[in-house]
Amino acid sequence: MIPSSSSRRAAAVRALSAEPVDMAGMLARAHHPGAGAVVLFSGEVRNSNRGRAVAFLEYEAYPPLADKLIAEILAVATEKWGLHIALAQHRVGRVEVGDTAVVVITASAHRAEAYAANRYIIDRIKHEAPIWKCEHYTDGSHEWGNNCNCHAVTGDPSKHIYETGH
Amino acid sequence: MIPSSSSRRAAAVRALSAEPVDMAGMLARAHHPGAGAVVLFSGEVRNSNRGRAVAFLEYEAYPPLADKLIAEILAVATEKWGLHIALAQHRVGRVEVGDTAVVVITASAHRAEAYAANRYIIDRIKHEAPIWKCEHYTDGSHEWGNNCNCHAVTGDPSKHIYETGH
Amino acid sequence: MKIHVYAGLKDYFQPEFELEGLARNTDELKKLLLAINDKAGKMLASCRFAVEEGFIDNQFKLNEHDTIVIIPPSSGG
Amino acid sequence: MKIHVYAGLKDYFQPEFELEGLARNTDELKKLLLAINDKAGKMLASCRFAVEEGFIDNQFKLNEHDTIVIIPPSSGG
Repeated sequence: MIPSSSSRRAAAVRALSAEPVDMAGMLARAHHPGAGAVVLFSGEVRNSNRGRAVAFLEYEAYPPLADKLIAEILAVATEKWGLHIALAQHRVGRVEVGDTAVVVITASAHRAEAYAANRYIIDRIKHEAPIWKCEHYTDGSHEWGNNCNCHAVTGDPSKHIYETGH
Repeated sequence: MIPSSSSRRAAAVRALSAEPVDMAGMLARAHHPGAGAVVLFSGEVRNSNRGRAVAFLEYEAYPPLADKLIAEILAVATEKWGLHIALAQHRVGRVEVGDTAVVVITASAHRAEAYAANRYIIDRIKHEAPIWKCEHYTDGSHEWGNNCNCHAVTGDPSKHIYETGH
Repeated sequence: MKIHVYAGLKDYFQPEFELEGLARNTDELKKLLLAINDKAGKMLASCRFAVEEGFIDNQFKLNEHDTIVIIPPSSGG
Repeated sequence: MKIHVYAGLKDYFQPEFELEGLARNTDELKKLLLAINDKAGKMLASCRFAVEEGFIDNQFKLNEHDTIVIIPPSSGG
């Protein structure tokens, strides 16, 4: 339907955004006449984490490297699963409970590839991208998140463990 | 954020729709303060299938049973994966290339469950729901689809084989 | 008894028709349908049967006021 | 050399500062950082280092005009 190449459309989505994610806009870019399956993942801010009541999150990133790494992850996934479309965007700044912190969209001819690639992309972004969340709690305190703890097992901050085995 | 229960919200989405799927509207219903992960699958009409150029599809359903079965599949998935939200809608009537034929949305605390449940729901809908597509080709001919061929292996039209092993 | 057929079955039967003769179960129903169109055998072997919103098997006792829905393999999605 | 730190590392160091003394590689850099705050050892062991948009390892030869970015474990998503 849309004549531009998927890579050109992908390039139009910024990897980091200080504004709320435009999910409808991203989905509208995710149609492709050869794609029978589109999978979207939205990571949203929960109202509690490890038993503490969360007021909001604040994300910080190191943009030069985050941009490059996310583009690279999307390119690897596109190649590996033959995707027609791969898009991702992560919020920086303050994100409220119930709002989207990160979106990944994949589109492929058949559904197995779109699901697998989508999971691969979000797993790698969460483990590897230089993006950090600070949890602000309803009691006024805050704490920096520490999701990726792979180095405690691998002994190397650049080696990660993925439960889906990719 | 939204006080109504997920089951009430789920009930507000019709399993079958003769109108285009309102994906943005469905996504807007899919936020839950306890859900950190939302996964959406959109099954879209491709411009070719098995080497033939597709002009459009036409879906037929047996509504009393399709409604009941889809509600049942969503309930089983909700229970099995502890979902906060599970929604599905399938088109009936004419659907153009690039348009959405079926949408499944799942929301859960963590992402593994939202992905697995989403895949489970779409797999079961495709194999079991009394919904049929007729492919209309650009040469003017048409053919009824025959996606589920499990009976050829299981010897029983009500026994299905799922690649993800659920 | 009333018969409703869907999708590819419409290449073999009218979408809705009144069946001549009584079928007491789905095996008997298949025989009566094959008497109408003997090319439908392979297709019918892949179909499920339903009355109202429930699937039925050959144990289900049909009666003459039932509307029986014949359900080809799904091809949704 | 300039140092930029992020996230939890800001509990141990200023976000941006000029490092006294020259570190020729990341191992030497870690030692200089521990001299500033010896409580940061466990945290630093989990960090990666970058110059511009590339990760670097201990083989990478640092020079005094580099800005070195210290990257704690990711907690995006």
